Amino acid sequence: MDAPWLTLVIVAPLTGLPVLLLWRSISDEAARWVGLAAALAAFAVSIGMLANFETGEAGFQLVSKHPWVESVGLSWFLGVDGFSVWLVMVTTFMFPIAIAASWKVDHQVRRYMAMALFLETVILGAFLSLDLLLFFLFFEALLFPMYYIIGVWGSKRRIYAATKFLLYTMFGSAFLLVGILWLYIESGNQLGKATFDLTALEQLRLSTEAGRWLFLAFFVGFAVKVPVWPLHTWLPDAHTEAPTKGSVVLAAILLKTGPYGMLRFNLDLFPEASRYFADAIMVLAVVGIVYGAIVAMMQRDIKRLIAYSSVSHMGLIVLGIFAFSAESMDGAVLQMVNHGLSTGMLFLVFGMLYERTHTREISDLGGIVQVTPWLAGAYVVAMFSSIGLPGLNNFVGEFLVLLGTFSVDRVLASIAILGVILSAIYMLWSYQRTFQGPAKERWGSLRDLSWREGAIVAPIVVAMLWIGLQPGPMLERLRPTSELVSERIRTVQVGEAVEPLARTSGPGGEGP
Amino acid sequence: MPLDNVVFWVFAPLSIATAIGMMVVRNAVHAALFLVVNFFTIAVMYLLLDAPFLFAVQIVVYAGAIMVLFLFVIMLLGVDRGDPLGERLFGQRTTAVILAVAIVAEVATAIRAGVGFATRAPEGFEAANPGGNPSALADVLFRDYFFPFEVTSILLIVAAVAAMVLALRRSRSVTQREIEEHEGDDLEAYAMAPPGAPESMREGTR
Amino acid sequence: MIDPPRVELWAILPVLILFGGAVIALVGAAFARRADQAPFALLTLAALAAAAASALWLWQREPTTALEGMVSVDRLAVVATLTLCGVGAFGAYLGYHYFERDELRRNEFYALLLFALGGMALLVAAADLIVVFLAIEVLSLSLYVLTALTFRRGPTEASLKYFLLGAFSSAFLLYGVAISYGAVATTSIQGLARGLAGTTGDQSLAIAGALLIVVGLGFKVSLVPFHMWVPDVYQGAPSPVTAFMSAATKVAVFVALVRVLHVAFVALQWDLGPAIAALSAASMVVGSVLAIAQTDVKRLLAYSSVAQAGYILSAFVAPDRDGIAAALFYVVSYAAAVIGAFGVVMLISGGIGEQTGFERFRGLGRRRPGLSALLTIFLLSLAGIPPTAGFVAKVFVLGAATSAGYWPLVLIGALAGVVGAFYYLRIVALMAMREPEGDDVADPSPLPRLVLAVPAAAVVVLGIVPGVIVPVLREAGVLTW
Amino acid sequence: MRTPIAYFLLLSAILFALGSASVLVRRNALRIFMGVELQLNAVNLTLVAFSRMHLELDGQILAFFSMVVAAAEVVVGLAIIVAVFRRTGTTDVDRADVLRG
Amino acid sequence: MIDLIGLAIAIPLVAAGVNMLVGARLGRYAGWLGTGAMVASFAIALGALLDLLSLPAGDRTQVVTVAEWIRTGAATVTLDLRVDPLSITMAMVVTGVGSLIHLYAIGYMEHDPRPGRFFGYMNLFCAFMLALVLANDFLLLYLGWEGVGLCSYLLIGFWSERPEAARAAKKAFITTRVGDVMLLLGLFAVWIHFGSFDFDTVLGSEGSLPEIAAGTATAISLLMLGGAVGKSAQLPLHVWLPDAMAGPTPVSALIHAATMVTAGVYLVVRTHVLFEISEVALIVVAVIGLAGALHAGFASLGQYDMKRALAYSTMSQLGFMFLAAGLGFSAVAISLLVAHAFYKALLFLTSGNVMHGLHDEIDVRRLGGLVRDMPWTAALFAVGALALSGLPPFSGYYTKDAILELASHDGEVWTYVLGSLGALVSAWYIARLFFTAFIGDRRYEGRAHEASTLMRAPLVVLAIGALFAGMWLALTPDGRLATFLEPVVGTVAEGHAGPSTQVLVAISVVLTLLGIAIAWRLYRPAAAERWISFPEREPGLAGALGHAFYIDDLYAWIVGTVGLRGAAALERFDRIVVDGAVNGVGRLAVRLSGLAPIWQSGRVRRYALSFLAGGVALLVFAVVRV
Repeated sequence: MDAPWLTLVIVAPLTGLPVLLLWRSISDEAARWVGLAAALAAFAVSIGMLANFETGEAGFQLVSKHPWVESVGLSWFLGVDGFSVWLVMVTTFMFPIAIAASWKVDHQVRRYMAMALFLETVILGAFLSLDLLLFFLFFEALLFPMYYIIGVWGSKRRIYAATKFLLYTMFGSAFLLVGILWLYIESGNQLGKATFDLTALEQLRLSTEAGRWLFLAFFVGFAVKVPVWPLHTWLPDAHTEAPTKGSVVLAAILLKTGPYGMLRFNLDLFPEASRYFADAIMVLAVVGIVYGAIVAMMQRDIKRLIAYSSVSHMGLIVLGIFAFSAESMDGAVLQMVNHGLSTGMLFLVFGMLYERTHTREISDLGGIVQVTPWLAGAYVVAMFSSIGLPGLNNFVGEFLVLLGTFSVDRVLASIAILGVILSAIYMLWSYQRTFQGPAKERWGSLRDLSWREGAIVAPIVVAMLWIGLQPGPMLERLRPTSELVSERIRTVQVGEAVEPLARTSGPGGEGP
Repeated sequence: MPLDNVVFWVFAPLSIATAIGMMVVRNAVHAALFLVVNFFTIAVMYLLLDAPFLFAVQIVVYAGAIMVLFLFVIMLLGVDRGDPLGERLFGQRTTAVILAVAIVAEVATAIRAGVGFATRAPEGFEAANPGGNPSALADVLFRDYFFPFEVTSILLIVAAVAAMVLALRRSRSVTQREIEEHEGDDLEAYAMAPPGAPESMREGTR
Repeated sequence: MIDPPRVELWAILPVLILFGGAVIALVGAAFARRADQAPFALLTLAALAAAAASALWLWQREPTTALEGMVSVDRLAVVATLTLCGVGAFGAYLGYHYFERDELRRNEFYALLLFALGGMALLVAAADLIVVFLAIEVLSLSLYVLTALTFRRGPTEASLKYFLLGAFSSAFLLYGVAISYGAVATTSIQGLARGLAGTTGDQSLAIAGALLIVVGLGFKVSLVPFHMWVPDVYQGAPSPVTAFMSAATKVAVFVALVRVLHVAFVALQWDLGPAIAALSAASMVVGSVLAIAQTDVKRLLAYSSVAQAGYILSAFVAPDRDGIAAALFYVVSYAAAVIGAFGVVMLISGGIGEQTGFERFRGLGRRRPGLSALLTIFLLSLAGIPPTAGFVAKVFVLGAATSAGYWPLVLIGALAGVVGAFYYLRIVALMAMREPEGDDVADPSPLPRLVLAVPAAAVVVLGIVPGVIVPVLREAGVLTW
Repeated sequence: MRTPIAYFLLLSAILFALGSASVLVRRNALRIFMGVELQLNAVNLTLVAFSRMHLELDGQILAFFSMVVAAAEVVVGLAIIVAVFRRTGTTDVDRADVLRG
Repeated sequence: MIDLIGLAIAIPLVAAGVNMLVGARLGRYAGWLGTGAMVASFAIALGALLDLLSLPAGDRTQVVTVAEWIRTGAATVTLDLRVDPLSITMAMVVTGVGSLIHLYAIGYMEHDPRPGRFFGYMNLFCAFMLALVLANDFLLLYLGWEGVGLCSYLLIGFWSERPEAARAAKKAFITTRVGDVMLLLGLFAVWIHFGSFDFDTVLGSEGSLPEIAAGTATAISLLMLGGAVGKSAQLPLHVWLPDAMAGPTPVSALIHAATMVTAGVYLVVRTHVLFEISEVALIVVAVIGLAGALHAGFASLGQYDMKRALAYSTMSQLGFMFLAAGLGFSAVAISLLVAHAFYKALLFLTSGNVMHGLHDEIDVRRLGGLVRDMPWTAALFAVGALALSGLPPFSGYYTKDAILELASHDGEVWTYVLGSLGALVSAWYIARLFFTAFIGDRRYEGRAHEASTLMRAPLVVLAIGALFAGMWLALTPDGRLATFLEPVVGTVAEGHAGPSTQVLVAISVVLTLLGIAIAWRLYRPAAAERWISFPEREPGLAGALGHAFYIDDLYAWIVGTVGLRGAAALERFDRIVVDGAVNGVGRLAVRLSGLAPIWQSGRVRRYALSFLAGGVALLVFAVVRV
């Protein structure tokens, strides 16, 4: 079917906004349904996008390009390739779930839903933009709704956490902005017309030195979002204080804009610098993996623990990206999706428990499994997914990343693989302390999962199993792109000028 | 030594001396008088620079009108007691002197580069003053500068309005009761040093 | 006998209309001091509308200078005048609401407002430094009085400080004009450009003149370190006056600065650039950092306007059309956001007592959701967070600075933006994320909110489709000499 | 004329600096304002000197405008000072510090 | 039936799914469902075995494609199962012994509130285990490998309300994970070297050896050995197994005796080609096996908990299997594996009977004289014990004897001597258990009740297996099983000359009898006082044995003290230094901002000063040329 799919995907969540914004006396229940319906609509549209995605193509597809502010070279330039298609899918998949999971939000529901839908739109926009300024616009625009969601509906230290989140990420994007502007001006010098068009900017011939500085600017911008050690400390606070939905979205989707940015922009625009800095970045990533895991182990707060586990897992993704092998890139992208599912589900299920117990302290919990076996079961599934058990989704990604890395650098891969052990330690240890052990009197009357909650969790479990057992369909669509990028990066020699990228443009062509 | 040099070397030091005097004396009336003298010396300089019309205007407007207004206000406000000698702001005077010297040095450097210290004004200024200085000025003023001249009228209207608004307020609706009513919350509303700024950060003594 | 001068009054029609309106208002106020102020407000709005219409009419004209080279007729002036008229309209409405609420009669307000606007409209068209100087004096004298208009202690003190420092800065401005005159033997902006274009050799004198002019103008737009009056005056002045002057003064003076830096002294751009960049950086950093600790919203916005001035100035290091367009876009979006922000603050501050401390804003999102939503939009724009005009503006000016090669300045600006986000969103957090304390009498009239929704809409629209005005601003940025 | 034009300019600079210094060191608003007047006069001297140097009258015209402005400023300034005095009973600017921080 | 082998995995998997999801509704039928699934699986495996036997020896490696898995461009990865003598033997053990244990568990778990969950996990385990042994590539093997680990975790922690069970489950998973990681690295190395995970590619087929240098082979095989060591609880990753006994006894029997722990042996045997190319790796295997056999054998002597003693026994027996594999006698290792599956399952289940009959009492110091209350159990235990101790004609005899005989032939005397010592200790500790628990005076209160028929019947079958498997399968180097396995694991090379078989058999029997005799000497009923007070009399020796030479304690110290302190220090570092820096910047900005009143003092003269200073500073740009 010929339709501006990508624009539709981005706009779909917005369909709920007019109702939510203008109908001020809307009942809470209705607001929830509007939010859910809009999110589901986005999911439906994204399925359509996926159906029209041509397998085996490396380049951008379903491209739509319209000038927006012509005089400054800003255009509404969207496109999807193997990297972004699954990130879009996981976004549209997780958002309805996250919204359904926040059914219990009871104040300012209308605003909550509006913010959630707005957030979804901008995140989708960030994943689909091929115009640097457009990307940056979305990248920055997602800060405020997230800030607002954490700050308004979060728990006790929410304002501190929200502010820290916002400032830290803005700090990173300050560098990103400088980099983007520099490229923009350079494009004016080299191409005659300044533009933010990614495909045009790829054609620039940058000096080695300039490329490296720009790489660093972009990298810092994305590294904060990932977060790459040691820029991670906003994450535990934000995760911990955010409401369940916020944590889910933050972990599942928002963090992915960081590694996605690296994959899309750093690697494409600055291949030489990417190679030059790869070793250092891989070291940072490995440090992050081990460090995050060890620090996670010592947390007393489950959400903090999960947050630090994210630091560890995200390190793996960065490792995969900068190992530059097709496998590791496949793995990194897969892992972005997987981490979204598994960590998202951990937050989701723990959020359900939190609704019942109102405590996040490990030491307060214990013996839950006897009382609420299904809830515990759901947690166990998410936990083992996160640990990387074969058969579940995370394993596939981890395996590919580590495999790809191992072929490049055995030592780093061998250290990184410690994360696999450490994740088992902190996860199982915390599970033991929170869910197992003698049943505590005060948790004797907890309800088990309701049907609604079960229905929220079930799709994720299905997705986890599907990816874990049948990663083929994903890899098929991913592989050509990662091979293209990997191929290009690997042919680059450190210290040598780089030939501009010759990207075979995918089908889809101009939009209507 | 040509006459104009003599005049310059007499009046320039005097000018500086009176400026310093204006700056340092305690009594406001004395300061105003020093300033009047200073304005006279500047008027003399105008004469040296072949600007007789401005010489006259300087004396009439500045020394005559403006300074009288100053003295009038000084008297009106009864503030002829003089300034206290002590400086309460740390380093204010020293820094002021340093900055004053610095700005002179900078401007002097610029002048040296742009004009040169030894450059003398070319002769033939009479040619620019056909029919005498006032008449020539009038030519320029009412042809090239007629629009700015009109703008000054607006400026003077504004000034008049301003004076009227500011000065007439006592006689109008603001009553004593209104003042009393608001006096308290005034201080509250405006005395808003950020909390946590320790007293020591605030300069001087109240 | 001298040749009669050419009196092309059409060229300054907007200015004439504004001054004319001012005089009428003044006469009216003189005869009806205690009268209902509504007619005055309507008169002001009518004058503004007429001025705007006449400015639009001027858009079609070929760029030229008129009145013996004293004023320019060009699109830059037109755009700036239109903006000023818009700002003036909101200022007039806010003032009306402000004085009406406390049943104060300050009918001189409208006359002074129109005088100030007239001075500004003249400033943006000025083609000669002497006109710049005179126009600045007109607007300054008006603003000094406006600041003091409620004659309470704060406003009076603010007025005194504003006046003393303003006079001080006028001296610098005039000295700058004098030295420029000394260097090039003309005060005409285009004359300066022509005079400097051909010359080689040591330009110290001209640079010194230019810099002194920058000092004088920098004072008006609150650049560090000439900004120190700003917090005191913005806080002390009545809110509508603050709203008006923070927006309008910046529009007018920055446009004058465009003429000074992009035309008159454009030949010296490589010498002036570093100085401009230093001022810009200092303003962004100092303004942002000092705003952090503020606990009074007006004062906080005052410091923020210091930082904002720094951003606008950063576009001036790039002396080209893009730089001008960027600065203009920033100025326009800033004006919309800041007048809106001060407007909301005024509505919340609860009258002439001007309670603008943070506690007043706590939990406002629950008590007055409409106003707090509006303020949030304005603050987001000031913080440069999409999808608001502030974001686009920031990208534009920093892009302009990048194109001139001043990337450290860009980095400083971007990082200062982080600090900025902190204090702007602190207010958002205060309103949305804290529990309200005590109760508040809701403003029953929806009119102020509707009026302030206009700049809010502008901010959002410009944020999403900046293309609607960018071509116009680029047109305005074409300066010929 | 034998006196180099720069001498006048230097004298003017010195007077300008002295005027500035007066603004900085005096606490009485009136005397601060006198400092400003001195500055304006200094500038006028510069203008007239340059006028002489360039052999044209624009500088003198500018000086003339400057005097008008100074007069207008004096009117407004003195009115403000009087207003402040009425409100607070002092012209000491150091006492005007309720607005700060 | 070979083509249907996929069903052998699928049926337990489906049953597991049903049991886990709706098991609560099934009640006691859950057990029957689980058992039925296992029996069906067994039947399929049996059919496949028979089919295989009907083929000529050279064609007995069949690959069954179950599904297409990953298709990228040209390459297609399919999900294949491999049916060959080795895998079908393993599958028979898993399904056969598994069926019996499931059946037993119906009775054993009848009072448990969550039978559905239990049997679900058990079936899931069997499915994974079958995937592991039937895999035709390392990826599926690894899937099964981790899957059984998961089930092990779930089943050890089945009674998670008991803190020790939860702890043990976690410990088991994490410890084996250390090994798993090495296996994973081994797989990466395989991928890099071969570009494939296929057994045929990696291990060579049709007698052709893979092309690989000895050094690489050493690296790969040692990494795989790491995985095997973890899974099979060998030194130094053995510490989890004794603790794992906190799980229900059928679990101990199935997972921690008969099947999962032997996966390590299976892996080594499966990849023996690589080990043989490496040679070094082979020696390491033998050394680890021997060390494990002795270490665990002696440690078993110090245990008073019957199940722990049996756990150490399992480790010891696994050590023998590793020894055999390390000496190059893969077929013998598998023979021992099969035999061990029978008698060790039997021993565990009989001790399960004891627990069942005595309310979970398992400490031999509080048992004794059980033979009177539980004659069946005692007799079955005796059969198992005799099989383990290696007396002819029990199954253990054949295998142990084969190992020792081959060791003696191999020329390395130390392997034979130490192996014999291990055999002696085996007889000693198992006899010790029998003597202390089943004969003598009762040291428990009340009466133990004999197990139900349901729980006895499978034991009888196992006992028959323990008795006759050795004879029937002729688990000797040239016996029926070895011949069957030959196409996969190769022949057992005839070693150098050594003592004749008869002499060796005699020595072996004598040693076994000696072991039993020592046990009788020490643990006969009359000496009960002595051995019970042994720890008080000889705290050093008893402690060393009881704590298995303190290795676990060392680990606990390293992990629990050093590791935790390190982690805590790192956490503090994160909080104070890394996050502290971030917050410090923020605080610095606020502090700086708080300084505003110094400058912004409200004094207009200060403002003018600032103004003038700014002007002066700016004018510098006019007079100073850069």
